[in-house]
Amino acid sequence: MAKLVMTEDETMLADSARGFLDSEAPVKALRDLRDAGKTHDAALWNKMADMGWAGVLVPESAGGSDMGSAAANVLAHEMGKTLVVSPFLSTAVIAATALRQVSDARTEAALAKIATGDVTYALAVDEGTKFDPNAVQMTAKSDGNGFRLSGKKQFVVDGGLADRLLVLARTDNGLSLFDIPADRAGVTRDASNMIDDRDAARITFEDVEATGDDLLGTVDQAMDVLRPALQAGQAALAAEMSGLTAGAFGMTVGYLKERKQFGMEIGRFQALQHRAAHLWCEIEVTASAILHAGRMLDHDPENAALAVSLAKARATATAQLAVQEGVQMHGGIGMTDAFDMGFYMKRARVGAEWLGDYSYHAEQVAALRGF
Amino acid sequence: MAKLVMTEDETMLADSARGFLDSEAPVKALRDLRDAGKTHDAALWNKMADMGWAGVLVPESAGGSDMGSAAANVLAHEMGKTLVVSPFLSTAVIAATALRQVSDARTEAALAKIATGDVTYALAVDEGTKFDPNAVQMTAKSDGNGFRLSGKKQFVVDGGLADRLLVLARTDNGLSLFDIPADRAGVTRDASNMIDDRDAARITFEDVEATGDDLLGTVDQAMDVLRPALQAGQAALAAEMSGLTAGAFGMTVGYLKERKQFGMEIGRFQALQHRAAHLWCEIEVTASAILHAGRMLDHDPENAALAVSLAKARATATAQLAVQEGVQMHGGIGMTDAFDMGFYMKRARVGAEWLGDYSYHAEQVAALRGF
Amino acid sequence: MSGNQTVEAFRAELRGWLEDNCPQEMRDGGMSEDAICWGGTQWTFSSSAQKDWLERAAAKGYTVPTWPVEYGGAGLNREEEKVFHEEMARINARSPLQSFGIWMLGPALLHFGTHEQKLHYLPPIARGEIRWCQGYSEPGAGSDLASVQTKGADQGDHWLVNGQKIWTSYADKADWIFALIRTDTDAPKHKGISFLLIDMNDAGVETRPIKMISGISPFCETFFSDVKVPKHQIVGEENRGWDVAKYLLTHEREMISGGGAGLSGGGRELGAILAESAGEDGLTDATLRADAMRCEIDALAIGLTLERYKDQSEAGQGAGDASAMLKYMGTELNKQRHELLMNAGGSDALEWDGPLGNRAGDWLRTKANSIEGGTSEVMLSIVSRRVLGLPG
Amino acid sequence: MSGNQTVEAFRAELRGWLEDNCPQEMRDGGMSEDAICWGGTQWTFSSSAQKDWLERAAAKGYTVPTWPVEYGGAGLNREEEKVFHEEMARINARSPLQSFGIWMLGPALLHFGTHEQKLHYLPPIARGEIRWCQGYSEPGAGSDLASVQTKGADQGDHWLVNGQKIWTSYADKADWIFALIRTDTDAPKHKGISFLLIDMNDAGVETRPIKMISGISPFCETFFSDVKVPKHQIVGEENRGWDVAKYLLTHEREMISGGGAGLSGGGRELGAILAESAGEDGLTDATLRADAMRCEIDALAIGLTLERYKDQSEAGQGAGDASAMLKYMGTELNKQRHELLMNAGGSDALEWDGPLGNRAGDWLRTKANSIEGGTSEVMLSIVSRRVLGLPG
Repeated sequence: MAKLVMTEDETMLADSARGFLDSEAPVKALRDLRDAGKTHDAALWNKMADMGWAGVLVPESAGGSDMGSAAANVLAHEMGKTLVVSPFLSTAVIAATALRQVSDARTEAALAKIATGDVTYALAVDEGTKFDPNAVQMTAKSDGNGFRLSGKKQFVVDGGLADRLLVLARTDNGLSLFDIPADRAGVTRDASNMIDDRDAARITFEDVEATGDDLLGTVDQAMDVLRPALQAGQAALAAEMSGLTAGAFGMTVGYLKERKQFGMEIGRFQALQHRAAHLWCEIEVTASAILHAGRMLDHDPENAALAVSLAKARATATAQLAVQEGVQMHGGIGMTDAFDMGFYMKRARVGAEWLGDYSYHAEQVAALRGF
Repeated sequence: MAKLVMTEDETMLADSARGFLDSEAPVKALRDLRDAGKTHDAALWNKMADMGWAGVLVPESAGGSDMGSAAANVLAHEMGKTLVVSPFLSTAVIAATALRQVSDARTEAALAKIATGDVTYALAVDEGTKFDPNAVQMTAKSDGNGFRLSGKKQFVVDGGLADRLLVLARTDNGLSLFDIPADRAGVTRDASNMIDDRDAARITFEDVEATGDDLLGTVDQAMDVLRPALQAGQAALAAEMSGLTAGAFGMTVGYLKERKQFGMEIGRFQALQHRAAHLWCEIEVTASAILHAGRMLDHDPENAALAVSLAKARATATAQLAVQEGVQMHGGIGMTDAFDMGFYMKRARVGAEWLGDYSYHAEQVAALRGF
Repeated sequence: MSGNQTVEAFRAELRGWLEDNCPQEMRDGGMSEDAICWGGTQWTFSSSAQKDWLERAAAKGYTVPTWPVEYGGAGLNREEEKVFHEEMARINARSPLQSFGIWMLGPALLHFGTHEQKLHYLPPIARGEIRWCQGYSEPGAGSDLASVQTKGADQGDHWLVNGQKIWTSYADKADWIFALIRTDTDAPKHKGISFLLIDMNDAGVETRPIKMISGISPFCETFFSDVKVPKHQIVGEENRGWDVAKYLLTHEREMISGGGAGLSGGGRELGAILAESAGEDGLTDATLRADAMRCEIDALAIGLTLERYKDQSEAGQGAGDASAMLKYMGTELNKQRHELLMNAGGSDALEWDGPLGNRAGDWLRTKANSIEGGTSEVMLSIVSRRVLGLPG
Repeated sequence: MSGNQTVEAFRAELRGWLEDNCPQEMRDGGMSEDAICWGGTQWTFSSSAQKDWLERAAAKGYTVPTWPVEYGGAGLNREEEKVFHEEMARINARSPLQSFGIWMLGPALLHFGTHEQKLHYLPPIARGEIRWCQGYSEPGAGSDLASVQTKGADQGDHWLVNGQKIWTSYADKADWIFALIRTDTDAPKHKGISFLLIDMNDAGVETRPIKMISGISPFCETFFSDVKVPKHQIVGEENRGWDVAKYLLTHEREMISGGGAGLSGGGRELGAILAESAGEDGLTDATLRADAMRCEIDALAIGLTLERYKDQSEAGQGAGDASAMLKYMGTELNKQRHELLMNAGGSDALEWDGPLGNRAGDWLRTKANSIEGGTSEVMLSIVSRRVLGLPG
C-alpha cells in the first residue's frame, strides 16, 4: 500500500490549487454569486477545466490527466477551504468515475467532454430525505428496446446547472443507471433554495423516454457502475469537508489570537485553549482517514468501502464540531452574514447530508466490522 | 402536585441522617468491611432500624413510619454520599413497597418485621446480563395447590445476606412473584465477588417448592405488585447515586482548591473550572428529576413511570461523569486504593446497571413520549 | 373554599372564556416567527383573528396574566398562572402577544420602577400598543457587558446621549428602547451606568438592521447622536443601572433557558416531530434515536429544574446564581435539539422555506442562544466562582 | 529482486519459522495481564510453552525485531516489521516478551547510549533476562514531571542518591531502574537532571507496592537511601537527563495512545466482543450501538493516524508535538471503549473474576491512561501552545 503521506506531486498540486483559488475563488466569490442570485459560475469552471481539474479522473486516452482519487481529494480539500462553488464533485469525480466503469465509444466521448469542461453532470439518487440507493422507487419500465422513466428525485446537487443527469431507477430485476440529457422531454427541474447557496434541484420524471444507449452499464446492475462512483464522490466530499473544516478552524484560531475580552486575548483562556486543541486533534485524526480513503481507492478499490465510510463519517463529525466551535468562539460577529463563518456552517450541514450522513456511514462501518 | 422543594421535615430528616451516618458509616466503614472480607454489617442495619429507617415505607399499622418515597429518597441520598452498605434499598424500599401492595395478615406481619429490622429481603429478577423483567425465563410450574420453581438468577443485590427472596418467575399465563425464605430446600446461593464490595449473589433454584401462600399478589399478575416496588427502588437508587455523585463531587472541588501544580491551585485553571462548573450544572438538573420522582410516587403513583425513568437515567449519566472527572482531576492519587475515589467509581458502575441501565430507562422515556 | 377549589373554579371560568374568545385560527399552536404577534405602532396584524385575540386577551389582562390588574394584567397567582398555561396549551392557543416589554422591561419596572412609571409604561405594553427593544451590548464589548461606552452627559433636566448599541433586537420595529448609558465616566466600570428609557422617535436615534446567517435581520445597530433624554426616564437610581441590568440578565437567562426546556410548547413537539421523521417501526436509526432520547431526557429534567427553582424562590429559598446554570444548560440543549431536528429532517431541512418551513433558519437562530445574554463560557465561569468558590 | 519481492520472501520465511516455532498454546491471542511474559530474574514462566516461545524468539531477535542484530534484535526494516506484526496476528501469536526495557530504555539507549552501554544493557533485555522499571514521578509532582527532588550528590566516581520515586511500575519485580535524578540543585528546573541506571539490588533501594482501585499493585513507591551509582551508569550527558526524558515521554505517549488505536489486537476484538453481547439481530440497543459505532470509527481513524505519523517520520517529515495529540486521543478513546465494554457486559462485568474475566480490572486500569505519561490536560496545553501557537 502506498504510504499515508502526501507525495511531492500531491503537495505541488495542493499548492498550485491554493494559489489559483485564493485569487479566483475566495469565499467572497461565493458571497458575490449568492448576492447575484446565482448558483454557478461557468467561467470559473472553464478555468478549472483548463487547469486539468475537470479531467482529474478521466483516462489519458480521453484527454484527462487520470491522476486518481487521492489527487481529486487534494483538489476537493483546497476547494473546501474557501467554499468554492463548482460542479467538480458531481461531474469530475462522480460522473467521470461512473463513466469510466464502462468502456465504449460513447463513454469515451462523454469523458472527453468532461475533461474539457464542455459537459456537466448531476447525480439523481435520493427520493426521500435521507441517502439510501437501495430504497429507490423511481421506475424505468421496459418499453420496446428502451425504457420509460417515472418518479421524483430530490437533493440533486448541481441538478439545476447540469447538462446531463445520472439517474438511478428500478428496472424489472434490480436497479439501473441512466445517463440522459437534463432537457429531455418529461424532465422538470425545480431549483431548491439551498442554505449553502449552491445549486440543487428537485426533479420530476414524467414518462421520460430512455433508449438502451442511455443505460450506463448493464440493466439491473447499476451498482457495478454506481458503487465506485459513489465511493469516489464520498471520499472527495469528505476531503472537501476537511477543507472547509480547515478554513473555519484557521479563522477561529486567528480570532482567538487577536480578539481581546476582559483585557486579554481570548486565546489565553485555558478553557478555549483546550477546546481548540481538542478540535485540532480531531482534525488531524480525520485527515488520516481521508488520506487513507484516497490511497485505498487508488490502490485497492475493491476493498475501499470501509475506508470511504470511515472518511465520510469522520469528516462529517469533525466539520460539525469545527463550525459549531467556530461560531461560538467568534461570539455575535460569527452569527452575522457579513462574516464568513456562517457560510462554513451552512456548507458543513449540507455536506453532512449529501451521499450519506454520519449514521449511514457508521452503519456501513458496523456492518463491515461485524456488529 | 407537591412543590419541587425540600420540605422542612425532609431537610431535618436529611440533617439527622447525615449526622448519624458521618459517625456510624463514613466511607471508612465500607473500607473496613471490605478489608474484613464482609459484605454486611448487621449491627449498623439494626441501628438504622432503630432510627425508623427500615420502616420508612411500612404503614403505621405495621409499626412503620410510612414517610413515603420522597423521604426514602432523602435517606438513600445521604447514604450514597458515604457509600453506606445496607439492605435499605432491597428491604426497606423494594420489598416493603411490594408487600404493601397486598393487604393481608401475612404481608402485615412481614412488613412489621421489616420495620423492626428483623428480616431482610433481596429481589431476584435478572437472569441475563441486563435488567429486563419481561425476559424472565425461570419457571414456576403448577404442582397441586403450589408451584415448583426452577431456574437461575444473577445480580441479586443483597442476595447473600437476605433472609427472604422475592423471586420473579414465569407461570402458565404470565409472570408471578414469590416471597420465599432464602434457605428453602433447592435454593443455592453463590456469592458474587462484586467490584463495589457489596453483597450480591447468583442463585440457582432447583425444583423449589412454593405454596399458594408464598405467592405475593395474584398468579400471572406479578407486575401489579412488582411495578410499584421497582419504581420505588429505581427512584431510591437514583437518589443514592445522586448522593454518591455529591460525595465524589465534593471531594473533587475540595481537591481543586487545595492541590497545587505549576505553582498554583489547580482550581485556577479555567479548563478545570469549566468542567467542574458543567458537572455542577448536570448535578443540579439531576436533583430536580429525583425530587420530582419522589413527589410523583407519593402523589400520583399511577403516572410515575416517566418521572422514575427520567430520574434513574439522569442519575446514572451524572454519576458516571462525576466519578470519571473525579478520578481524572485527582490524577494518580485518585487511582490508588488508599484514596476513596475508586470506591465511588465502582459503586457508580454497579448502580448504573442495577434495576435498568441508562439505555433501558431512555427507551422507557422514548416509549412514553411517543417515539 | 380550599385553595384547590378556588383554582379549579378559576380553571372552569377560564376554560369557558377561552372557548368563547380564542378564535379558531389562533388555536394552531403556532410558535414560528410568523405566528407571533409583537404589537407596537408599526404592527400590521396578519389576520383579523390575530387582532381580535390580542384585544380580547388584553381586555382580560391575559397578555400579562401575572401583572397586577392596575397595570394591565390579570393579577394571577402562581397556581392560577400554571392553570392558565395548561388551559392555553390544552386548546393549542397561540400566545396573544409577545414582546420585550413583557419579558424584560415589565419585570424591571415592576421591581425598580416608581408607581407613576408603572402606570405610565406598563398598560401600553400589556395592550400591545408600544413595542420595546433592549440596548445593552456595544460593538467590541462582547461578553464584557459592563464596558458601556455610550455616554449620557448631564444637562440638568436631561441627559445628552451619544454612542452606539449593537444586537438591539428589532430596534427598527420598536417604539422605545431601554438602554444602559454611562452617566459617570469617572466611576468604576459597574458604578457609572444608568438604565434609561428612550423614545426611538426622538431626533438623533437611528437604526440599521444586521443581516444574520439565517438570512433574517432580527438585530440592529442603534446609533445615538445628541439625543435628549429627560431625567424622569430613568429606572432605578442614577449610576445604579447595573443593578437593574443584572436583575434583568438573570431574568433573561431564565427566559432563554426556558426555550430549551422541553416543557414549553416547542419542547413538547420534539417527540411528535421525530415520529414524523420515523418509519412505521418508530425511530430506528440508532444514532438519531440515541441522541433523541438523551435530548428528551435532558429537556424534561431541565424543565423540572426551572419548575424547582420557581418553587424554591416562592418558598423563599433564593435560586441565586443558578440562573447562569439554567441559561447554560437550556441553551446548549436547545442547540443540540435543533441539530437533531436538522438531522432528522435530512435533505428536506436544507432548503430555505422548504417542506419543513423555516427549520434551517430556526436551527441557525439557536446558535446565538449560547452567546446572547451571556455566553456559555461566562455562565460556566460564574458557576465556577460564585457557586463552587473556585479561585480566580 | 524488487523491494516487494524481498518483503514477500521474508514473509514466507517468517511464516515457516512461526509455524515451526510458536507453540500452539501461545497462539491464543492472549492480551490479558496473565498472558504477558515480562522476564527478569524473578520471573516464573507460567508454562513450558511460554519459556520455549521466549527462548526461540530471542534466539532469532524476534523479541525486539527492529533492534540491530548485534544488540539482540532481528534488524528488521519498517516494511519487514509490518509483515512481522501481520504474521504474528495471523496466527494469533502472543508477544513472546514485553517489558519496559523493550518499550522505554531500549529506545533511549539506542538514541543516547554509547556503543558499550548498548552492548552491555540491550542483549539481556532482548533475552528477557533483566527486567527494568522507570523512575520518573515523585510524590506531589503530578503533571510537573521536571520537579525532581531525588538528589544525586557528586562523590567523584559515583553519585550518592537519596530520595523517593512513585508510580514506578512493577519496581518490586524489576532488576534495574532508569531514573531521573537531580544532580545539580542550583540549575534551573530542567537543567540539573541526569538520567541514571540503578541496580535495584544495590544497598539502600527499597520498594513498596501501591494498591490500585482495580485491586492490583502494578505500581510501587521506590526509596533511595545513600545508594551509590557509578558514573558510567548515566545515559546521555550529566545534567542533560531531561533531553532523554523528553525523548522517552514522546515515545511513551505514542505507545500509550497505541493501546486505544483499534488496529492493535485489543481493538480488533471490539466488534467480536460486542457481537457476543448482542442478540441474533445484532447489537440492537440503540444507545450502545451508537456508542459502539462511534468508538469503532474513532479507533480505526486513530490507528490510521499512528500509521500516518510513522510514514511521515520515515519520509523525514517530523511529527513533532503530534505525540501529545496521539496520547490524548488514544487514551481518551481507550477509556470510552472500556466504558462501552462494561456497559455491554452488564452485570457479568461487575464481578472480579466473573464470567468476563478481568473486564472490570481492565476498565479501571484504563482510567490511568489519561493521567500517566502526561495528563490529557497537559497534552491539550501542549497542543494549544506548541501547535496552535496560542498565547499563555
